[in-house]
Amino acid sequence: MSEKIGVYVCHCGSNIAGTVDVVDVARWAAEKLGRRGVIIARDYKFMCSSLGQELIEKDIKELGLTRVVVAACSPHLHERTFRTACARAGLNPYLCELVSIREQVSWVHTDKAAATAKAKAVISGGVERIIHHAPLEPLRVPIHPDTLVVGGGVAGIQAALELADAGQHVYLVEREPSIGGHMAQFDKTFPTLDCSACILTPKMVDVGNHPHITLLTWSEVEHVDGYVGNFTVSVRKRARSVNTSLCTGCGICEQKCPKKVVDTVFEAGLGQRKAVYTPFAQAVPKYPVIDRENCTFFLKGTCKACEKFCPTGAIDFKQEDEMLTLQVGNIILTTGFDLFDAKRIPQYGYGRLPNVFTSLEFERLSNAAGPTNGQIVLRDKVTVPKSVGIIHCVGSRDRNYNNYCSAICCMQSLKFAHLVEERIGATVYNCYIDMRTPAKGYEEFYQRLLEEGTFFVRGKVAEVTDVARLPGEEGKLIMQVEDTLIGKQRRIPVDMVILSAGLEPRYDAKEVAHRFGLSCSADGWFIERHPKLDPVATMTEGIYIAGCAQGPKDIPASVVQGSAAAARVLGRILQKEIALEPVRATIDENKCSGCRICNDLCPFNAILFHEDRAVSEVNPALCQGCGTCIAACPANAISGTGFSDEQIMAQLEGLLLLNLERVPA
Amino acid sequence: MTTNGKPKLAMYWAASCGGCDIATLNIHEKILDVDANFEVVFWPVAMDAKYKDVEAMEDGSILLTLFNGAIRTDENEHLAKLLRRKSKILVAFGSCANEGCMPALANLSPLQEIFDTAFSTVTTDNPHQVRPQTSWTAPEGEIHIPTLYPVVRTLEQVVPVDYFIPGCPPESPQIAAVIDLVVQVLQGKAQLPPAGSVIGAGTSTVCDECKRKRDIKHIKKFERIQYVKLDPALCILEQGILCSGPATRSGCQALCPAAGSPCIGCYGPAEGAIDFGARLMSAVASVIDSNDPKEIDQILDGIPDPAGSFYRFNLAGSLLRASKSAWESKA
Amino acid sequence: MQRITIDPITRLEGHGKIEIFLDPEGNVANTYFQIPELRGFERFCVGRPVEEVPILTNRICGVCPEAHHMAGAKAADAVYHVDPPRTAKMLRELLYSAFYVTDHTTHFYALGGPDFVMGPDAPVADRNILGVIHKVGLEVGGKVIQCRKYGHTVVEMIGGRKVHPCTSIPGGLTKGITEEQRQEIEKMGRWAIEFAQFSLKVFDDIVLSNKAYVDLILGDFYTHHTYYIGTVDANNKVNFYDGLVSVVDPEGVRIGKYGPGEYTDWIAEHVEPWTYLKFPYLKKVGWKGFVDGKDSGVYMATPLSRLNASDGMATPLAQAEYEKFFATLGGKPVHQRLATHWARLIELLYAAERWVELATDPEITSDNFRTIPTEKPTEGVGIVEAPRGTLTHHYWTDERGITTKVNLVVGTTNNYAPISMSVKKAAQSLIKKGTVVTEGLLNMVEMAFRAYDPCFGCATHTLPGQMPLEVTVRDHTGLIVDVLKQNL
Amino acid sequence: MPDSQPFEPVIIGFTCNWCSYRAADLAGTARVKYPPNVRLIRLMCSGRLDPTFVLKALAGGADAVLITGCHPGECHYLEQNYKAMRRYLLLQRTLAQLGVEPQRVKLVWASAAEGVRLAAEITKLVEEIRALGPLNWPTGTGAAEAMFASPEQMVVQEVSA
Repeated sequence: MSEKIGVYVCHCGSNIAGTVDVVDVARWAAEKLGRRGVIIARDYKFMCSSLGQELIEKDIKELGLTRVVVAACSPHLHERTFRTACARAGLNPYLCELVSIREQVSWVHTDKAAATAKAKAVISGGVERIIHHAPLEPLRVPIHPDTLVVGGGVAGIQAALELADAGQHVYLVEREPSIGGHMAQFDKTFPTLDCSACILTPKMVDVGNHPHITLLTWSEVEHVDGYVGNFTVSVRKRARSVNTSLCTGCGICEQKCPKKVVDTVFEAGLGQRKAVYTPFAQAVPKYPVIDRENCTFFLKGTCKACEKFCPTGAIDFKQEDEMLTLQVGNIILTTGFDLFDAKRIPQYGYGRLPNVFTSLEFERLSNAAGPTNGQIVLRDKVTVPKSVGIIHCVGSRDRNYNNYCSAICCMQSLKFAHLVEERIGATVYNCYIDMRTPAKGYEEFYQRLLEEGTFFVRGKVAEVTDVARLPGEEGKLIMQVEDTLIGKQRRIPVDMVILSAGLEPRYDAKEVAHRFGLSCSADGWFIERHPKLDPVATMTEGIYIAGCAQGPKDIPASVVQGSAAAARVLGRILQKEIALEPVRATIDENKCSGCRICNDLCPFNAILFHEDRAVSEVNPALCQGCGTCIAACPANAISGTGFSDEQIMAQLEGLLLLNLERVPA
Repeated sequence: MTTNGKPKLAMYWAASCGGCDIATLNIHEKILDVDANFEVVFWPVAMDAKYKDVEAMEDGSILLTLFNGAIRTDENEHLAKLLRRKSKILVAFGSCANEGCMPALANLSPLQEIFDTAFSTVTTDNPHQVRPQTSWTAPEGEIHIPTLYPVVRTLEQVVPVDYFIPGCPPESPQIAAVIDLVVQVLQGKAQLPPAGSVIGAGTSTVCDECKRKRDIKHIKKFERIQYVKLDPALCILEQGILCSGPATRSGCQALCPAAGSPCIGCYGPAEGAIDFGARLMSAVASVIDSNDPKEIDQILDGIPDPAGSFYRFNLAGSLLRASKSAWESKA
Repeated sequence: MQRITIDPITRLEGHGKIEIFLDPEGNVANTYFQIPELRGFERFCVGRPVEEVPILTNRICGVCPEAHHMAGAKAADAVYHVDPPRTAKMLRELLYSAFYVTDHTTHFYALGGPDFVMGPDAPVADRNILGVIHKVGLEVGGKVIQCRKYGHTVVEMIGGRKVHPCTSIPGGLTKGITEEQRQEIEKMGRWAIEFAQFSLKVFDDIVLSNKAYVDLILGDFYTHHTYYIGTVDANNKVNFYDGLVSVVDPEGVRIGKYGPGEYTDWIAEHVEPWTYLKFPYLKKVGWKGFVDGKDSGVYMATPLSRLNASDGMATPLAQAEYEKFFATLGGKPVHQRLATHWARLIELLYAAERWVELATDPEITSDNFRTIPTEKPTEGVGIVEAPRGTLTHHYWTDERGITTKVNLVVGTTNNYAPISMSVKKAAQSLIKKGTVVTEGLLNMVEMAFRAYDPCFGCATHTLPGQMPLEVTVRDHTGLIVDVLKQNL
Repeated sequence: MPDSQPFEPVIIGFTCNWCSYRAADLAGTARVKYPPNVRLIRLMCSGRLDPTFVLKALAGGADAVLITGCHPGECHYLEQNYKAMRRYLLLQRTLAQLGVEPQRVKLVWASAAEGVRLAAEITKLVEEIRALGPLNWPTGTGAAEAMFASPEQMVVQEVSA
């Protein structure tokens, strides 16, 4: 045994030492694994502390350690820490192995003896494994300076502008005809109540005019190839049927178009638009699109009114989808959310009881540019409600729908209450489970509402009905709710009910995640690399997430993430190249028989076959190191750095303690 | 026993079929080189020398012993240990010694079952269910036959082995090449490969020597050879016939595929492969063209005898070596 | 009681082991010929796809895998109720004939031959193939090697490989042969015929013209009066690949012929607890123990048996030799075991002639060498003549063609009982009260069964040289009083 | 282990770096408890799983093997977990012929978010194997060699025979 191995057992305060006899473990390692090359085994309160690290560095220098095994927390937490420490002491970082005896031993087990025994086995596995490690150098690949941002909501807009303003080129892809996202639909924004349009429009315009931004609306990403620094993205630019180089955005086509369509997207179904349309006045870009599903010409082959009246002849019925191929180094996904479908809670009567509205409907209702020009009225578009009920947590914090809190509903509901009172002076009842007003100025806003005289009922509404039982209920909507503060069942008659619907992942989030090589949480939101320490990066190098695509959040938080993602990307771009984990597969040509079993196993097309020499080869830059081809190679010709057969088999023997002196059975 | 100063050579067969010896004789003229360069001290099939004579020899006095056959009985084991002691270089010769070969498929069944089957066949006239006894008292006295072990083992599982020559049997040109090598070593013209090496074989797998055209693989259905007319120019596996070629060490010149039948794996695992069956299973399963467990199961029904197909030659040399029931069976 | 152990403890399924018990007077009381081997093919062929069994059973014997491959292939054909095209059958028989030529050659020059060529009591060191070569001249050695080479070349051309052929599948073969190959095969075949004739001449010059040897052959202690079986074609001529098995009694009267379907009516196997090998006998006659005669079901299946059980050879040159054979040895049936060596050479000639016959058939190069099975697999028997006796494979499968049961009656096994008898008889006639056991004597005992060219469990095949023997003489307390080795 | 103690199975678990290994970490962070019988090995992906590893574990004395990976369609490497599934299904058939009970090799999909579920699956498996009893493959316990007669008797037999 030529290796000199050091074993370092961390107490992690009492986190590990509380359940594992770390002193015994260290003693055991020194004694039992001595014949396997362990020349020193220490235990220490906090291995990850600078003192703990120095301990390792000192041993490397003084004892000439050639391998280091640290038994502490999960490698996903501190692998880098200890590898860096080894590097400082002149030991190749890949000759250091971190085995988890915290997340996978002390925190999940209670029996001290059993936990200690398992810790020993785990360390023995690490020791056997590290023997077979070889020094590795990270793989360096160049970073393409351009960036792709997918989704033109406020988060995407923010990210795009940050990058563009820093002089880096951005492709912003949006599948709707205009950018703006949900924020563009709102009237006021909490808690400051400044006008959504007023603050968003300038940013949208900047995006539209920015020299460093290529804006691709009415477009979708269809395919992504490559790896960090070198993505190749194919984007489908759907036919607008409008020649944007001729169109002035005068809007005559829209006026003249005879075909009216209910606008379920921007107007949330409350208003109508034409078959040729720009979703809203401040749309960016200003060019309209022809919605071919509804356009009379595309349905019947006649009409062409828009074409007739267009002063610049910009209408182009023959226009076809365009496929663009973009080269980018990084990608930011800001694909946003879908609103919870309130119809899924029948007892609230949405869709059945006309005067039950969703939050988004109310946003449009209260929006001066909306279908009622800001008049808060009932479905009949004339009657002004005298009393309004607002139900929080619709589809959120409810194990029948979504367990999570949608984060925005409380503040949004308070905003609604304020607007109602301000505009029409109606009585407002807010039915909430818990009032959540964590961010800057939010609690103050709540206090203000309390003073304004909004009624707050702490309770989850059981039902909204139009069946009158008590006098005064006729013709009203009755909210049946237990007021948990007074411990009474209440029936609250109102003219209008607003459902503060929760936020849900986009209906196609899983598909998109797969397309970009991400994974989704159990709830369906994109998973970040680390919930606290790395919230906008993902497991896939070079792909970042921001805004509601990552989880429910309000405008300020979305903007923050947009900026954060941009900053991360900028950092990469400035480095010009990135060092990738050298976990890669390689094929030994002398062993490769050219059987071609592996050829089609790589989803990243990293394996190519040389007809002439009849051997296969792995492109290290494309290889993501999953190891599937290694396991599949019948000739044993493919080996993997970091996860070689030798290393895994050795770890197995260690875990099973086959490396110990065999006591004859 | 006469000693003529030439290095001593022994060739021994344990539980084997004799094919290895035939293959050795099939080196034809080369056999005379053996005669010229070695004193053959022990080769039961080729000449007379008693076991006792071997015992009488000094330890390590045999330069080279080619050991074929698996370890099936206490007697095989005894001889393996004896020859190990007497030989400088012990070579596991042929599939049986290397990995058990087909007779090691007996490791799938308990020993008792093997006896019961053999002594109750349709033609067996055995009303009293007589079974052979290792020790039996004849009217004239007690007589013995060796004890069968419940599990067939490879040579290396019994004694340390210096070199491995795979194949069922090893191809004669390969044997000839090895003899050339050893002769050259004796003449100081060549070096022996590092101990533990596989010799008389290639470093890749059979596909490397197979002339059939290969493409990327997607298997939707496994076929039985009697039902398909194979395209002689294309990869057999791609035509749905389970072929061991991808996982089998090269060295045979891909004779079977060239003859229109799939490789059955007699040259054993590729360099560094620990478990032949596992490697082949992994490769074949990986290229099954379905992600639906039900469909995959239907496709796998096309491999009616996985253990027999993936461990045809290698069961004794595999990681598990035998079935649970075989391990538990007593002799 | 004294005991002599002839025990070449070399390997399990080795040459077998002979126990000779002497009575108090020192005469042979009884002998036991033990086969201490069992590999369990009947068990582990079960569960395998039946098309693989002809390849599996190859591994019963690496000396005559061709025989097992043929019997297996025919059994598998039968399992699928499929009749291979004529070309396929001819190719298989062509392969098989070429194999016969090498196998019989090997035996005559390397095994049985040396006893005659060098003389039964020539020094051991000479009594092997090299000895023969030195005596008859190097060019014989060259010829023997050449003959083996040619045979194996044909086996590889048709069977895919020299040892353990792999091309026979249910319904025919996986490949045919080209015209170029056919020409080469024919050329080699014609050479083989000359070689066979040459070999017969060698036998003539060295053995038949030497009265001592002829007396030895005709001598009583190599004689047994048993039944004989052998496969014959429609004209009752010897055939190795196909036909019916003809059975003749000790008087040479044919008591019947059976096809694969009926073998269980004719053959049964007796079990003894002191050996791993079973003793086949004629069911219709019954097992009476290790005894000669019409009432004992003991039979023999060897080249000599095939000649006894047939009405002649299907090829002209061999037919002539067939007639000379019986004329010289006093008519059918010939009971003298040593005559088997001569019979073997006659078969060698027949095999060579048949080789050329088949190689020159216009259909041999046809590409119609496969019939795809259409019927549901069930059960099937395949019988061929292995050089060492009639070889029977019997497979049962489920509807998927997975083997559910296997029965094998292997070539040499047929002769287990007669061999045991020969050994006992030789021992009795050679070991008498007061006899000093000599090496030559031991070899005579050996010759008794070497004539059968035994291949035990069809895994043992005593190649060049002879069985290393050792006699341990013990007094009745079991103390060794004398150890006598054959070599040195 | 001595018979006096109850049978505690040793189980080797193969985890995917991106999902199940993180699920195991998550279980830890959430202090979810499960029996200590499972020892985990981290692979980059379930697609790295070579049946050799499973056989090695069983032959090496493990009583069971747990294979985990991302849910179908959620593989970090897009579709490699399907390859793991294909291998698993074939391996199970072979193991059945070798007499290894199917419960002893288990495939479980667990996303990075399913710490609780993974812990539950582990607990379930441990209980199943406890009920099933030890595998004790002789090659792992060292019993293999002990079960073959010592050939010294041979010499005796050779002389007397």
